[in-house]
Formats: sequence, structure tokens, C-alpha cells
Amino acid sequence: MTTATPDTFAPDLPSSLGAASRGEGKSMAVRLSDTHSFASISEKISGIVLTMPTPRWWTIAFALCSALSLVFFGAISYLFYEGVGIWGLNVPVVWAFDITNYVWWIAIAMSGTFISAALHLTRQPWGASISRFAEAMTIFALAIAGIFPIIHLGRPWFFYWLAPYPNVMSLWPQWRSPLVWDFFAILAYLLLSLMFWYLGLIPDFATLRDRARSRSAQIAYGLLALGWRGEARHWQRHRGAHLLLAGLAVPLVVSVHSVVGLDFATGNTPGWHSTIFPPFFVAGAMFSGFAMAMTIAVLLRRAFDLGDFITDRHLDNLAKLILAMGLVLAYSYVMEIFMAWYSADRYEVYTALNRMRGPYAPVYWALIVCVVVVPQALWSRRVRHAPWVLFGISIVINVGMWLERFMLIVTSQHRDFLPSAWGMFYPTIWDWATLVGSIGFFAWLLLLFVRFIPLISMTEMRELLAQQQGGS
Amino acid sequence: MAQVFRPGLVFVLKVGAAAILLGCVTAVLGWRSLIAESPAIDAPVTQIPPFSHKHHISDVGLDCRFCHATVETSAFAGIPPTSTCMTCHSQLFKDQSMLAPLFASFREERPLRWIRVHRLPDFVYFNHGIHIAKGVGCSTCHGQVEQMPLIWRTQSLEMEWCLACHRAPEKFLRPRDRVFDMAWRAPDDQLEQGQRLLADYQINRSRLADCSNCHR
Amino acid sequence: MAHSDDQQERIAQAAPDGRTVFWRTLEEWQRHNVSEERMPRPTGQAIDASAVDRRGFLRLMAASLSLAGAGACSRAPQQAIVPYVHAPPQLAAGEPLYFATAAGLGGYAVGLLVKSDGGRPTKVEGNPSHPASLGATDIFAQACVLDLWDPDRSQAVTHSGQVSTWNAFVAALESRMGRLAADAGAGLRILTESVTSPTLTNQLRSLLQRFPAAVWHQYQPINRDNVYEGGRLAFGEPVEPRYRFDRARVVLSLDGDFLGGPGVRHMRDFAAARLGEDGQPHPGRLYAVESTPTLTGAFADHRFAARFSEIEAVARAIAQALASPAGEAQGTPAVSAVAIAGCVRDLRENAAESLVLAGDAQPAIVHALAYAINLRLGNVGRTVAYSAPVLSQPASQADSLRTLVADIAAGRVDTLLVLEGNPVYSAPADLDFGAQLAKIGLTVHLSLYDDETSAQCEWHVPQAHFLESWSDTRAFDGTISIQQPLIAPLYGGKSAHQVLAVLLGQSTPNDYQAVRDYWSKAHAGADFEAFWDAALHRGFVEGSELPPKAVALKAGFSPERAAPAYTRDEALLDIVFAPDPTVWDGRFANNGWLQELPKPLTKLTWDNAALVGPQLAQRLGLDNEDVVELTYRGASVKAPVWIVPGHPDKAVTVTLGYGRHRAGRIGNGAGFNAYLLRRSDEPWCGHGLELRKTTEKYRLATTQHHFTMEGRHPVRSMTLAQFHRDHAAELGDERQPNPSMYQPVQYEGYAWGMSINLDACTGCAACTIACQSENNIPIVGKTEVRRGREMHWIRVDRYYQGSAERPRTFFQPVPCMHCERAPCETVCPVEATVHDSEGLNLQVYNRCIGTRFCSNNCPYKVRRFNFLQYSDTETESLKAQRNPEVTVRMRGVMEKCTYCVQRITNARIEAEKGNRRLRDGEVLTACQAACPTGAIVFGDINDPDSRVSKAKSSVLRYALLGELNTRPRTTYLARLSNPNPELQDQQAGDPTAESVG
Amino acid sequence: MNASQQPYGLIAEFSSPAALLAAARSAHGAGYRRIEAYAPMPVEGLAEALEFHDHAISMLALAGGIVGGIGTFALQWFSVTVDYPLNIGGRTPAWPGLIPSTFEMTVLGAALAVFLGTLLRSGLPQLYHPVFNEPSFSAASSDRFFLCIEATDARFDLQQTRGFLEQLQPVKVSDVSA
Repeated sequence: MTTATPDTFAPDLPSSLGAASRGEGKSMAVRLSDTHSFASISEKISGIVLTMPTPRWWTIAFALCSALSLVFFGAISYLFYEGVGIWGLNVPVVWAFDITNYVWWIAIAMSGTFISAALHLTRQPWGASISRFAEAMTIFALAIAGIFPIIHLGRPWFFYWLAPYPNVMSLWPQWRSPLVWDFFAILAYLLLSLMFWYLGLIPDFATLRDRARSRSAQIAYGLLALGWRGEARHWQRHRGAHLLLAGLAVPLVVSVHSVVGLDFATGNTPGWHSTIFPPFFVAGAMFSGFAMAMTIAVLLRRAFDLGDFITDRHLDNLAKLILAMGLVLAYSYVMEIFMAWYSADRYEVYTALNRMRGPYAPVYWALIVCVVVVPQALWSRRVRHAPWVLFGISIVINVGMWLERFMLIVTSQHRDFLPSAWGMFYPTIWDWATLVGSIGFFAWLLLLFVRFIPLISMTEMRELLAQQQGGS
Repeated sequence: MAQVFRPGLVFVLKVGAAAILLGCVTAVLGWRSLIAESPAIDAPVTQIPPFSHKHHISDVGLDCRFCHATVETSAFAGIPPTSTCMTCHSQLFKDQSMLAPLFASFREERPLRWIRVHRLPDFVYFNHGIHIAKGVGCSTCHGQVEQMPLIWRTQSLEMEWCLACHRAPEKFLRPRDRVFDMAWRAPDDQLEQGQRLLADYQINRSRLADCSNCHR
Repeated sequence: MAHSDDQQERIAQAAPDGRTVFWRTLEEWQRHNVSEERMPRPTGQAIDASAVDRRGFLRLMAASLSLAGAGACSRAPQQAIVPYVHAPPQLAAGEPLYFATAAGLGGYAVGLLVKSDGGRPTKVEGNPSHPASLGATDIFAQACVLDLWDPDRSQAVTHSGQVSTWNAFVAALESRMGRLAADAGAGLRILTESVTSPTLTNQLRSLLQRFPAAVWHQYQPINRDNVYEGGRLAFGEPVEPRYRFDRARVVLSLDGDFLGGPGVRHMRDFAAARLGEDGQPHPGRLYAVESTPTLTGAFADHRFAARFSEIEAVARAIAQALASPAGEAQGTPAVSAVAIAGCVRDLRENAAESLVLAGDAQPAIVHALAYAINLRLGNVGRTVAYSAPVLSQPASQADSLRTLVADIAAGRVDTLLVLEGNPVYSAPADLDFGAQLAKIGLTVHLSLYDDETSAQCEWHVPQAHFLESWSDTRAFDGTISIQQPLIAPLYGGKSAHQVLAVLLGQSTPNDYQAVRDYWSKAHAGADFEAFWDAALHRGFVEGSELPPKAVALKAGFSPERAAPAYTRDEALLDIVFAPDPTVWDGRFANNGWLQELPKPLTKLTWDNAALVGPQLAQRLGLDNEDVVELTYRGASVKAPVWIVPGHPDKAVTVTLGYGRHRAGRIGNGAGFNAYLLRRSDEPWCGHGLELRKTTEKYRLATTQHHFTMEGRHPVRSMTLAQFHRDHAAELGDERQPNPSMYQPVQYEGYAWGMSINLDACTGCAACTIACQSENNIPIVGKTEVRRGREMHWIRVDRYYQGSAERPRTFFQPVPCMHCERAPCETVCPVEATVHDSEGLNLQVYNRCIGTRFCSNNCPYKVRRFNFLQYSDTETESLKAQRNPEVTVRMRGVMEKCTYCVQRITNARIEAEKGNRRLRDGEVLTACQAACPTGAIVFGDINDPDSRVSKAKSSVLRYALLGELNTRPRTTYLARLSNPNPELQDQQAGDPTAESVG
Repeated sequence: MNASQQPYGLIAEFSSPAALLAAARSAHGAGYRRIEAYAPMPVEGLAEALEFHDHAISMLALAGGIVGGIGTFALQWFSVTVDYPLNIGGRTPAWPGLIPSTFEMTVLGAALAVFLGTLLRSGLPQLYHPVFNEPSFSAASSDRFFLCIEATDARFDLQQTRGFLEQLQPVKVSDVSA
């Protein structure tokens, strides 16, 4: 698929981004500079946090998500008490919802940091207004993704044995295990994303500190702002650091998802043992990440009437990215089947066919529809400019991507080498509780985020404005 | 007033941060000590009756194997049945109140209950017999028992500690006739001696650190 | 004690830990301390008792991550050491002892060596010098140790349901005896199961002398009535056939299952003949004509599915063909003329080296015919010998029970002692035994469990398990074993000897005295002590087997007579009753190991089912797990259907032993009760069954869902012809391992490996139970099995090949392969599974955190995961049962076959103490030790002379999934078949055919 | 703010980045060295105007990356070959399997260095700072631009400097109490 990337990927992506940076960038600039001044930017964005009265929809949504979060942690507590047997796992299917959720969430976590870092590096001004919540999305999704590898353990209270540290057993982790790679990948990715996000937030916290009325808010934001005062020297370092972190983030993100791919590719299980997996997983991650970004973008835009920051142009570009990734994914599905056939490996061929005809065939075809067929609608300009249609499509895509992971993980295990050992996986109530709960918890974090943290980078908006004023 | 943090407040915040840090550290340490192995190292354990290894070895001159009879043949060194004690104490110190529990045990057919001092987790399989056979002395693991009025643990008995010897047995091996010698000290040429003993005992070093040696 | 060298050597083999066994008598204990109270208590020295506190502690810990990091779960509450007050002699703390005794099923004993850890019987091995065992054991013998420790065993004497005492019972009995004495014991009836025990027989006889009017009845739901009746038909007297499969080249089995069921000697002999001393396969041939598929049929070179009632016709056809000089034969509905002719020619050509046998269940006439055929072929004295019956009283048990019921009905019975057995549950439905009991003044039931019969009896007396009491018993060839106990009765149980002794007027009965007294008379003389000690030491009385007797056909019995016309209503079905492969007649219903052991052919656990053939299923639109209503002669039960390839059409097989409601927590409510359909006149097969499909479904727990090989070759097979043409290449095994990018690891010293001979494996699953008992493998229960979470470390896979009507059946035991390039190890993040320097693929439970990645990466799926806390850490008696040499696993950790590393380690330690290398065969894995056919060979593959190296050098050797380059240490020898070239078309399934579609 | 005590400095407020940039240039041109410019976002050319260059961050990144990478690889190699060599699936120790962790830790090392370096070299966190004493300074984080000449500057003189700032057409000039 690496060879394939240019064909499908290249013509589409640059054109859209290039466009964004060239003409459209300007056209958007005009819009921002004649609707906004430095003051109004601060006013509007910090207002959402500081002055805006809590909307009713927020209270309701928050209550709902709190309930779901309780379900999530309730399920986990029961899991710790009883053991992973409360899930539908068995031999041969020792991984199912747990790892599916893990891969799904970590994939969603992909886009945030990647989008903002990549756009930052390629100096795409249009990225500025979506980077902040995209990064937030990354961190929340990553935090949740990080929970699953721990709770899926038979003895989760020993999860720290994956970390190298001097101990009385004088033992080390088994470095060759992809799970150890995972441990380091998640650790690095989480910390870097946090730093990247927080670095960008410091000046905005300073704004909130200075605009806050209540003393408590002043102190809270003041602490977060670390006493930032906008010195030219600090700005200079700040910029450099931001650029460096962006530069580090991009390869890291790719490596993280390659490692997730290797979790499976290093196994000998038919349907997993394939070199296509790392790039395949990176593409899939971008795909679902962009989709989730789209979902959130449409919602925020509507909820806080941010049309002037998150413009149709943004959605349009996101949609094009999603379409591009969708094609890459479709391509790798085809390649998977081709490779199975080409390898002439009895087991690989069987697995490929079993996916399409076996007991889990409905899942397979459902995911093909969600991931390959539906996104084709994005060829149409009208669709790309209808936010709610985009919203619908992005939801479908995320469902599809979950199904894809489930299909990859379960169908490979449930019928591997010895027919005598074949089996089936049926989820239990606790499987569902964990999945739904995790989604609720994700939304819960997002809701807190939009209430307490500026969901668009005021700094970058000001920079944009300054640029345009300079330009105009 | 733009100045959110007056110097005073800053000071308070710093103190607060320090306090929190300190709190966490103490909490962790406290918990570690809470779950620490008991009885602790170098802490004499009061037994009923208060059996003195010092007295029985140094004063009376008993051999380890008089009580721990199966130490050479079996995985378990063996804790003497009451009847063994009675071989002497049916005559000696019959009026000692200290020994009342012993006589009671014998009379009422009620076993004595000793507090375990040297204990390994039950997923660790230690075999006394082979260690004796290959020249690992009692005192190497149990310390100067002959000087302990009440027995205590002198070694951590943690995997690390086991490996220390399994990786470099030559540092600890003794001639077989010195195995039960409490007074044995490593000679200056221990390393050479150890190497020689390794050969004599036909110890296969390559498998000494295998997991299967102790874990099944 | 003195043994011949060869015996010494066998003994050494018998000792799993390689130490020379001194299997002591319990004499010393008896002499040292008069009362049995001083016999070893399960407590012993409470060394490994901490396991439990620790795990209880851990479970709580698991509930809260805040406790994370409590080290390698080594912190535990303070712990005490409890020494003995008086140490039992010969007991070296921490060292196991071995005692010889014998276990009987249906009166037929298998000699055992039982391991005693700190006074607790924990493991059973076969007694290498006992004729019925030769070191091997069947699943029932292996599992008996769990019965001993079963917490559901009856623990108190009860009087009409109220807890009472032994003394009260004795008083009640004595008060009754006054009256009995008055009328010579008229009204006294004793009901026992099949009795072979000389002592018990002697006691009963003397009882009958004392009470001439009393009657001794014998009934056992699965009995040998037909075997003996056949003798009466053919020879005019009941005989005990003694088969010598090791001398037979052609075997014809008429619905006989000598390769399954209890007893292992026949399997051992058969395998020996097949393999030969030189290890080269021999051109033996096995024909099986059978109704319900059995392991014998599965192993046969030619299997013919016949309805139960058609077997007689086949037997007669054979007899006639043999009688006709030209050997022309006419066919039967089940077996074509060609097949019969071919089979008969085979038999003739191998006269005196052939063997024909009939299944115990087959009607007397079939046995008689088989006897006659053997006579004609001159097999008698060569491959088969006849002796007096092993049972003390060979009279028909069905009649015996019928008479008893008639007497009760007629009010002629006022005192009934039921010694063992569970007739209320297991008597044929038409006798309605339970209801009869109410009419009796005094009813007494002696049994291990407070079961269905106990509930209907006035008195219930807990029985002492055979590991708790003294007795004696006979083996299949009559060899007498003296059963000695290993432990004092846990629940104050009593033996039949003691109860009878009370009737004989002894107030303080003692089973030890009873047995010893009998033998001191039976073997009077100065050398008695020596004899007694010898008998106990070697586990049997030498030269006590029954002598063969000359037989001649009874006048007027002519096997050539044509079969009487058999008419039946084709609309109706046959019903066939068969003992259950795992719970037998129901006596093992509460044994978790046996309940969870997959039944060899159906792979069902925890339930029985109505077994039907594919044709019938297709015609009636039946699917697995459909509930059907079976109506037979007025009675009807509901049962789930299970389709069995090779099952004859128009017949339904139901297995006995299920549907119990007073079995205990394990057995209650499992399966359906087939006894409700059973009739005393037709105990094994009847015609006129109606089958009605209901809309219900009943979920069954099977451990293998796919029975075909899906075009893969896990089991490889070839015909003997191909083998001799050296087509071993057709096995397609890569002799040269595939290349690898890694440096090969050199294994100096020992390199452990295993070879499993599929041409010897009959699929009996003794290995599975032996492993379960050796390695403390927990049972998980039906729902967990349904989820696919069974824990067996060595499973026996079953594959079918060919058509569903006439399949070839293959068995394949699958333990851990101990791959040299183990895929499981590279993916474990914490080094919980690694290799040791002898090539064992280790699993370190205390390091495992349960990612399950290893299981994922194991192509053989032999790793088992503790999804929940499966090991019972609460029940004291079950804790006492466990093998202290093996860690009890907690939930959340992976486990698997370790090649019995504990046995290897202990043996190596002993060897190293003596600065010597381990001898070949000094370490036996549990599965190897139990295997009746010696199919499993384990040892050092670095030693070219070891048995395993020799086995692996065979051209039949192949590695399972060898193409994955896992370099497994466990390899297989391909299955051979030797079809009769004349009957190619008759052959069950075409070996070249891929699989059932 | 009592005049008696020396103030921290003088601060001029501007309404546009351009004005601030111009002011900074001329202040520097006028020979002031202890100048500090404050803006709500990075202003192109401002740091240069103050002749400020700091390339240490990228050096830190490099160092952090090297430490993280080499450290991780060394630890792994040591543990599999020296400290506790184990036979893992019959595979002899090989470097490729150790690369992923090494890479991740390289990136993490660099990132940590950058992040901490940035803050520490900027003397952050520093919750208290005299400029915050200027009431109008709160706008410095949203829409106002400030230039501050510190009293410690050699050429600082309350009157002159104020005069100098006045002629840069600021919104207003005020002195910052220490």
C-alpha cells in the first residue's frame, strides 16, 4: 500500500490543502478580519468559558454523560472484582471488545495532534481554528484508549510490570513483545500530546486569567498560565518549541499506529500476519480520527455558533481528507484479500473467505458499506457543504471503523489453524457496558473541555488576524 | 487589580505544593511498610514455648538434623514432632513452667503451633535436600542460628537474593563436611575453592537461573 | 523388601518422581497405634496451607487497584507450622509415599498405586505388576481420588432423614436380629452389587448359614448377565471369557467395546499386538459390527453400522459361512455377503490367531455364537480362554431383582439391607423399586452418598471409600487384590464388611479384622504373615487368577441354525441403552472431573443426549440440541438430540447415569434419566420407541464444534500397504526444518520431548483425567464450557473423515507442543512464558499478568486461561486433594501443559544427589503413565537410545502444523489402517477422501 | 505606588502590533537595552528588534532525543544480554525487536527537553511579576501591546525616559511599581 499512497492520496490532498493556503485562505481571511478585531476574538472565545451562561443542552448532556461514565467505571470495578470472565472471551477468542475498543479509541486519538501538527508544519492557516479541540479530542481518546490495555489484563494490578524498573525479582520487560512497544508508544504519545496541547494553551490561559472576574477563576487560570505575560522573548521560544513539538509529533503519531498494527502483524494468526498492517492501521487511524474531528466540529460550530471560525471551508477540507483516507482504506482491503490469495497460504485464504462467508459475515459487509461505500458520497460538493449530512456520514464511518476492528480481531482468532479448536465469540452485557460507557466518558470530558477551556486558540486567531491586517 | 498572585500568596502556594509532595511520599512508604513481609528481618520471633536455638546448639550441642531430620532427604527440613522434644524433656526440666505448653501438647495429643519465620510464597518450590547435597550451608541462608535465643530471619528470601547465589554459587559453596558448621566463614580463597567445588558437585551452572528450578 | 530386579525396575518406572517406591502396608500404622484415629490426617504438616489465605487476600486485592504493586503477590498473613505430636513412621515430611491397592468398578478390580502426600491420597497410578493394569489406568480409576475428597459425600448415619449415630444403628439392627433368629431370617434380604470380594462372599455365605431363610440378591444396572447366560447356552455353564488380544491378528467384535469402557488390559494387549515388540507395525486387522458407535468401532479397519437387533443375524451368518466348506456367505441387512465372506476368509486364514467377541449388552445367543465360532476357529486356549466366573454369584441379576421385588410385593420381606448401589434410581422402571421399599419394615442403605435410595430407606449409613477401608476384590482374570486404605475414614464411613459383621453378631466390627481373618483361614499356615505382607506389597495375591477350563459345545446347540425371523414395525424405532462413557451407570455423577471430561465420541460434557444417526436426523428434521420426547412402552422422557456420524438408522441410543436429583451439587439436574425408559425384560435394547420432536431447545456443552479437518491435515494416516511400499513421504512432513533467521539454540544435557502414536491412541481420554488430577486443573462448570473455557491441558481431538453414515474416526491427543521456536514466548510482555535450558516451554504463573497474547499466538490453542477464579479455594477437602507439587492457579493467569515439570524436577534432584544422569523412563508424565496403550512416550531426545528418540525416528513421525516452523518437541506418529483388500468398497470412509462436506 | 521608592520601570501601551514593533525598534535605537515588549500573540520581527536570539531549545531537543534513544536501547541490550539472558522462543537476542521502544523514547526525550527547556529558560512558572502591577496590563493578553523600559537600564531616567516614550504616540505611559 505504501506504493499505492501516491496514486490515491497525492492528487487529492495537496489540491485541497494547496487551495486552502492559496485563494481560499485569503477569502477566509477577509471573512475573519472584517467580522473580528483582536478584542472581539478574545471577547467571543473566552466569553464561552467565562461569561456565557450554562446552556440547557449542556446541562442535560452532562447529566447523561455522567451517568454513562458511571456505567463505565462501574463495569470496570466489577471487572476488577470478578475477572475478565465477565466478558464473552474464551479460547480461542481471547481478545474481543477489549482490544477492539483499544484500537478504535487510539485511532480516534490519531487525528487531533496529527492535524494540528501537520497543518502547523505545512503552515496551513485554516488549521488554526480546529487544532485546539482536535488536540483535546486526541488526549481524551488516548486516555480512554490507554485504559483498555490495562483492564483487559487478567491481573490488571500488575500492569506496571510492563515498565522497566529495578525490582526484587530482578526481571525486565520482554522487550520483543509488541505489548511492550505499545506501552512505550502510548506513554510517549500521551505525554507529547499533552505537552503540545498545554504549550498552546498557556497564553490562552493567561487571557482567561486577565479577563476572569471571579477571584477563584483568576487563581485557577493564573496557575495554569504559569504567570505568562506575553514577553517577546517568551513568544519567540514558545513558537520555536511549538514548531519542534509539531515536528516530533508527526513521526511519533505514525509510529504509534504502526506499533498498534504490529500488535497483530507480529502474531502468526491468519488474517493478522501481514506486513500491510502498520500502514493500513495508520490510514485507518487517520480516517476515523478525521471522522471524529468532523463529528465534533459540526457539533461545536452549531452549539456555539462558531461559523465564522469553523467555516464551510474547514468542513469541506476535512471531508476531502476523509474521502482520501477512505480510498486508501478501500485499497488496503482489496490488497488484504489479494495477498491472501497470492500467498496461496491455506490458512490465510480460509480466513479471508471466512470473513466474507463465515458466521461474522454480516459484520464484514456492514463495515464495507460504512467504510467504503458511504464515504463515496463525499465526492459531491453539495454533500461536503451540508454540515448535518457530513455529521451523519462521520458517525457512520466511526461505527464502521469499530466494526472493522472487531472483524479484524475476532474473525482471525475464532477460526485459526486447528479446526478442533475453533470457537465463537458472543458479547455479554458487560462488553457492551464497557463500550458504551467509554463513549459516554469521552463525551463527558469533551463537555468539561468546552466549558472550561477555550475551544479555539485565541493566540492563533489573533496571529491570523494580524497576518491579514498586515496583508490587507 | 491586575496582580493576581501577591508574593505572600505565591509563598503559600509553594509551601502547599511541597506539603502535597511530602504527603504522597509518606503515604507510599507507609503502605510499603504495611504490606512488608512478617516477621521482619532481624526481628526475633517469640514462640510458644520460647524455644532457644542458641541453647540447644551452643550449650547442649545438638546437631541440626536431630530435630530437622529430613533436611538431607526431603524438600522440607522437617519440624520435630513433640515426641522428639520429649526424648530429653521427659527427663529434663520437667518442672519448668516455660515448657508447660510442650508437656501439655504431649499429654493432650495437641500439636504445637510454631510461628513460621522462614517462609517462601507457595508458588516457590525450595528443596533443602539438594542444597545440602551440593554444599550450601545452613548458615548461608539462616544466619548464625546457634547464637539466636529466639530465631529470626536474617535474609530477605526474595528472588533477587536467591539469584545472587544461583548466578555465582562459587561465592557460597562449602565442602560437604562443613555444611552444618555454623561457625564456617568463607576462606580467603573461597572463589578458587568454590570453582573446585562446583566441579566436584557436578553443578550444571547453565540451568541454575531457569525459572523451572523454583516455579511450577 | 525383596523384589525381582525386573520388578524393581518396573516399580521405579511406576514412581512418577523416579524414586524407588517402597509401597508400604499400613500394618505399621496399625501396629503402632491401635486406633485408626492415629492414621494420617489430611492435615499432615500444614506446609502448603497458606495458598488459600493468600488467594482469598488476593481476590480482595484484585478489587482495588489502590493495592497495586503488592510485589509478586508474596505478602501473606502470618502463618503457622503445625508438626505432628507423634510422626507416623516412614513419613518423611514433604515426601510422598506410594501404597498398593485396587479399585473395582462393577466388581472388576484394577491394581493401583496411590500417592500419599502427608497422609493425603492425591494421585492414582496403575500398578505395573497387576495383570489388569500393567501400570495403566482408566478414567474411573484416575478420578476415584476426587470421589474420596468430595465434600458432598454423606457424612452421617441418618434415621428416617434425621442425623443419628452408628451405635444407634447397630442397636436397631441387633434388636431386629432377635426376631430374625427366631424364624431363621425369613424376611431378611440383602441386596448388593456384583460381588467378587472373597471376604464379602464368605461373610454373606456365613450369614446365610446363620439365617437359612434369608436371601442374598445381587443387582447392578450394568451387569454381565448375558455373558454368563451365553455360557449356559453354549457350554451349559456360565464362563468368564478371558481374551488375549496380544495373540490375535484378526479380531471381530460383535458390538463389543473392548477398547473403551472400564478396564485397560485389553487395550494394552491390543496395542501390543498392533505394534509388536520390534516397534514395527504388525498387519493386524479389526472388524467391528456395532450399533452405537464406540471407540472400538472408531479404531476398526472395517466398521459396519448395524442395528442392535441385527447383530445376531451377522453372528449367525459368520457362523454359517465358517461351517460351509466353500465359505460362501449370505448377507444381512447390515453387512453384505461380500463383507462377511471376506471377514470369514480372514478369520479362517488366521485360525487360532483370530478372536471373536460379543459386547456385554448383546443377547446371550450372540455370546454363545461368538464362543462357538472361537471354538471352531481353534482360538480357545490361544487367543481366548474360559474360566469360572469372576463374580461369586453368576446368577442372572435381572431375575434376582425381579424376585426380590416380587417377594416385597408379596410382603415376604421385612428387613432389607442395600449394600452399595442405588437401585431406587437405577432399577428398571417397570419394577418401580422405590415404591416397593415403603412396604418393608426395616430398610438400610449403605452408600457413599445420601442418594435417591437413601432417601427411601429408614437407615442410611455413610460408606467408607475404598481408599478408607480394608477389603479384597478380583480382577478380570480372577486375580485377587487386597484393598488397603490410605487414610482413616473422613466422615466415619463404614464398609459392607462392618455392616455384615454386625449381622454376624460382632458388636465392634472392624473391616481390617474381617479381611485378615478370612485370609488367615483361606491361607492358613506358618507362612501367612509372609503371604499377607507380599500380597499387600505387590498389590495382589500371586497365582490367584482363575484357571482356564476346558469347554465343549452343549448338545443341541448349533450355531449354524438360521436366525429366527425378526419382524418389527418399521414406523417405530429401536431404543438402545448404553452406559455413559464418563459417569457410567450414574455412580460418578457427582465427580466433577468425569462430568467435565468430554465424552470421547460426542465431546459432550455435563449432559447425556439421545444419540441418533444422520439419516434419522435428516428424515425427522432433527438438529443438535433439539428436544425430543421419547415414548417407549408407556413411559416417556424429554431429551436433547445429538447427531452421531456412523450411528445406525432407525435407532436411538440413550446413555444411563444422568437425570439424578440426589447426586450432589455437581451431579444434580445434569442430563435426563434414561432408566425411566428401561425395562427389566429388555434391559439393553427394545423396539417400539416413538420419537416426537418438540419446539424446545436444550443447550448442550460440547468442547469441539468442528469435526472435519477442513482440508488440513492435523491427523495424518496411511494404509499398512502404503506404509510397506514406504509411502511415508505421503505424510508430507518436512524432514528438514524450514530455515530460520535466528541462531539455533543448543540444548546440552537433557532435551525433553514427547511422541504420541496415533496408531495406538484409542481416544479413551485417560490422559486428560490423569493430567487433571496431577496438575490441580480445576473444573469450570457447564456454562463456562459452553463459553469455550474448559481447562484441560491435554485434550483429545476427534475428527471424522468420509461420509457421515460411514465415517472414519480419528483421535488426536493435543498437549502443549513445547515448540523450540515457541510463538507464545515472543509476545509475552513480562517473560511469564520462557524456555528453560532443557527445552521446556515454561509458564510462570506468578509472573503472568494475563494479556492472553500467548494463547492468541499459539497455533495449537493448548493454553488455558483462568477467566474467573476457577480453583476452589474455600472447600477444605478439595484443598486437601490437591497435588502440593503444583501451584494452584489464581484467576487471571494463563496455564498449560508443562510436561509435568514437577516430576522432572523432583527426579532430577534425586539423580543429582547421587551425581548421576536420569535413566530413560525414570520420569513419566502423568498422561504417559496413565495411557492404557502406551501411545504417549516421553523422554530425553538428546539420548539416541531413549524410547522417545526411537519413536521419533520412525518414518511415520510428523509434526503438527510443522509448516509453521514452530519446531515442536511433541510430535506424532501417523495413524495406520489395514483394510481388507477384498473389501475396499466396504471400507468405512475412503482414506484418500478429504473430509465430510 | 509611592514615588519615593524606585519603580520597576516605565511602560507604554500601544493599540497595534505595528506600533509596538516601531516603538521597540526606536527604543532599541535610542540605546535602551533593558527593554521588554509584551503582546497577546507573537509579533513578527519583535524579538529581532530587541536583538534577541535563543537557539538553545533545538540543541536541547537534540540532546534529549539522544539521551532517550541511546538510554533506552542500552537498557534493553543490557537486560537481554548481560543482566538476565533468557531463552525467549528460541530466538537469540537481536536488535530489530528493540527498535520500536527506542524510537518512542527518542521522541519522548526530545519532546520533554523542548517543553521543559522552553518554560525554564523563560523563567516560568513565575506567578508574580511587577508588570502585573500596571492595572491596564491585563489587556496585554487580549488586544493591547506594551513596551516596558526597566529602571535598571543604564540610560533609564524617570523624566527623560517617560518623555521618550511619550513621543512614540502610545495610548498612555505609566510607571510600574516594583
